[in-house]
Parts: sequence; structure tokens; C-alpha cells
Amino acid sequence: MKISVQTTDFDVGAEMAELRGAGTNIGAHIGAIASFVGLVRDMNDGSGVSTLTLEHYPGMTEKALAAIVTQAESRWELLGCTVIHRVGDLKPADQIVLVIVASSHRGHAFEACEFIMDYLKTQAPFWKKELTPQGHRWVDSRDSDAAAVSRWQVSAQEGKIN
Amino acid sequence: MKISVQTTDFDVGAEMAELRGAGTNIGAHIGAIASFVGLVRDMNDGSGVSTLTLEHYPGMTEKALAAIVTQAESRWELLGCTVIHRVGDLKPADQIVLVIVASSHRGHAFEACEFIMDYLKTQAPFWKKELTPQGHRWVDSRDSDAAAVSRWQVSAQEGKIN
Amino acid sequence: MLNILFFASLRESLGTSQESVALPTPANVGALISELRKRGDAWSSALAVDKRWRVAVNQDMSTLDTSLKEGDEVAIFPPVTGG
Amino acid sequence: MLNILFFASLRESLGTSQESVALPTPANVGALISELRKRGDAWSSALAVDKRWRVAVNQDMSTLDTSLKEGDEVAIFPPVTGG
Repeated sequence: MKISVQTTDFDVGAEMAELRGAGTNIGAHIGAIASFVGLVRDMNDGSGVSTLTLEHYPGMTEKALAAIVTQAESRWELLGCTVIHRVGDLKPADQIVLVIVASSHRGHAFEACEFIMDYLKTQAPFWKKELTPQGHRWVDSRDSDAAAVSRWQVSAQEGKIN
Repeated sequence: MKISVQTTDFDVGAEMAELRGAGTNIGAHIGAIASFVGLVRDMNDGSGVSTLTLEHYPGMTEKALAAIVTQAESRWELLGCTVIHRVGDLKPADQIVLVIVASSHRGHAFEACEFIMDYLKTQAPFWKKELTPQGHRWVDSRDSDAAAVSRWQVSAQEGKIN
Repeated sequence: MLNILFFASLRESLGTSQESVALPTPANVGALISELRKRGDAWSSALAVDKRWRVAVNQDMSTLDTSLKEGDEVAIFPPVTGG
Repeated sequence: MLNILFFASLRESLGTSQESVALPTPANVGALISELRKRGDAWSSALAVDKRWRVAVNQDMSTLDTSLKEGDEVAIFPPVTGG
């Protein structure tokens, strides 16, 4: 598991290569790599966004991300996982977050990657502030993100590993 | 849409950058990029695999892949899509297939990426032959892949865009 | 004439990747398969009813009912296993 | 004493990011919030019952019932919006 909260940008190809550990034994067991990159959009809720500032809670953030990945590892058969989240001032089209999940099976890789993103959005202590032509504004949490998380909890009640 | 069937390897980072079209207008509307990479595993069905040979039906393959992407574009709001599939002789840990989907919304990107992989596995004319210590063998199609496709068809009947 | 293509394990077990054959009567995929099965054991076995094979006509997936016409490209192959 | 941290919009509306406060009685999160609300309008408004705020104790999400002890780190913040 690799967890990083950083101001600097990340290189998706390099992170994927690192996770695969080119040339090691683990590498050739991996059959599937699912990944997600979140980017700063130039529009949100009808306003242009020129700067997105990400605040976080140092210490708790890394702990929360590690707990989410550990939970994913207990639900699916994973061979590796990388989560990188940037903080500080970002511009439209900048990369914000990267999740990479490796597994033998494509279904496991896809589900775990989406699970980690859903939980990250609702449980990891990051906050977004946008600069728009009308000034600064804090981004509101979305009901759709809470709904996205709740479907994994229903699955757990139905008998999957919690 | 970019579709490619090729013997040469691909660079995930470069393909993602190309899809984002760094610096263009489209780029900053993209909020989410989901991707999938399929790799050659060194074991399959209990045997070591030293070479994986991919045969395809030139012409129909590209047409089938384009039809799958077009179907995904009609079901979800996508801002771009890349599908690359290699053919010829591959070794364990080699990359086989890449699907990248860009959207404003993470749910759309994830679903469309998984949809494209599920359909590619069951509808695009590729065939795998493995070299194992027991000799060459053609890979059998999997019931689990057929099942993976059928869930999208149920969704269509329930009222999603077909 | 039809242009018939064979792929993967079917290509290997039939020992051919491409042939030109006459349009069957009636002019559909089912009649073509019936004709091919008459070529001998390798053919009747590879194209048996209980074997899993697929047919594409002009690069679109087809069924036994699909009509054929002069010049069509007909491909016969096992279930696909890419990805 | 407790080490209290404030983040994001709460940090801005309360005008503070960190404070040391005495352990409340009873020693739990609910009592701490009640004490903070008494500091004035900005506090009672920001921490109103119908406002959406979250509390973490020693970096784990907590509820109003969560117990507190000397030296705990208590963070108060709005719902998270990362990703």
C-alpha cells in the first residue's frame, strides 16, 4: 500500500510502473489494474473556477486513507494499491487524486478502485475552496457522494465481507 | 474516440495525456478519468504460461471495438475514450489491453470503463493461445465473462438507455 | 462465391484460414454450415451443433437465419477470449 | 487540557485554527460542544444543532457520546469534500 498526501503533481504512468514493480515476482501475478484520476474542472455549479485550494487535516488524512485501503484489501483480493491526493492551490485541468488498484481479477480491481474513491470522498478529511468571479467559496458536500458510499454498506449487510 | 489494434506496447501515461488533450478546451471540463490495464499473468488455470499469443480478425476487430465505445457514449456522458489492444506474442507481465474513459462525473467514467471491458471480452474478435510446459492450448471463453456482460443488458431492460 | 475465413482453434483444426465457396441453397448461414459439415469428419466435428462456434457475415455477428449474397465475407470462429 | 483543532469553513467563521481548552464535565464530545456554543453568536451559530459539522477525537471520527480525556486531540470540521 502506498499512501501520499502531497502538494506536488504525480505521474500516473510512473506510479503504475512502481505498483507493478516491473521485474519482480508480484508483477506477473497481476492481471488487472484499475485506476482513477480526479481533475480540477474549470466549471462547478454554474461558475467558472480559476483556483481550487485543498485543505486537509495532517495526520488524520493519511490514517483515514490507510484505513479505507485496508478495508478494500479485506473485501477484495488485491495485489497492490496506491492512493495519492494533492493539497494546496490547484488550477483547472490539474490532477487532484490518483487511485490505482492491482488484482488478479478485473472485477476485484474495478470494484475496489470505485470503493476507495467513494470512501475517500466522504471520509478522508480534505476540504475544497474555489475561487470564482464572485469570490472564494467552500465547496458543499454532495448527497450523491453519501449515496455512493451507502451502496457498499448495503452490500456488506447482504453478506459480503464487511 | 481512439481505437488501436497493434503489436507494439503502449504507454498509459502518454495515452492519458493525449486523451486529456493538455491545453485544449475539452481538457478542463474533464473531472474524472477511469482506466483499465489488462496484463499477461504468469499462471492460468493452474499452469505456468511462458508466451501468450493473441490472434484477431483484422477489420472486424476495430469495427467491433468502435461499436462498443459508441454504445458506451450513448449510455453515459463521456468526454473521450481510448481503447488499445495488442496482438501477437506477449510475455508474462506484458500489457494486453488499455481502456481509458474521461467524463465530468466519476460514476459515468467508472461504469463506462467497466462496460467497455465487459463487452470487449465477449464481443471483440480476439483469441488467446497459451504456451505452457504441456504445450500450446487455446484459452476457453469464461462463463463469468458472459455473466459480466449480461448485467448491463438487465440494466437496459430496467429503463436505462440501451 | 463467398469468401470464408476461419480463426483460432477452428482455423487449426480445419487446416485452412481462407476459402472461396459457392453460395449455398437456401442462401443463408445455416445452409452454408450444413454444406461445410459434409466435407468430412474434421468438419462435421468442428462445426457440430453442440460445439461453440460463431459466425460473422461482413464483420457483423450473425445467426443461422442470416441471409448471404454473392461476395459476402463469412467468418467462422470460436467464442472470443480477448481483453 | 484538550487540544482543539478547527478546519476549513469552521476555521474561517470562528477565526481560530487551534486552541487549548479544559476538559468539560461530563468528559465527552457533547459537553465540549455545549461549552463552545456559550462563547457567543459566531460559535453558537457555527456549531448549531442543524448545522453540518463533524468531530474527530485523536484522528478517529466520533459522536457526541465519545469520551474525552486529558491530552486528547479534538478536531471540529465541516463534511469533507476531497477527491
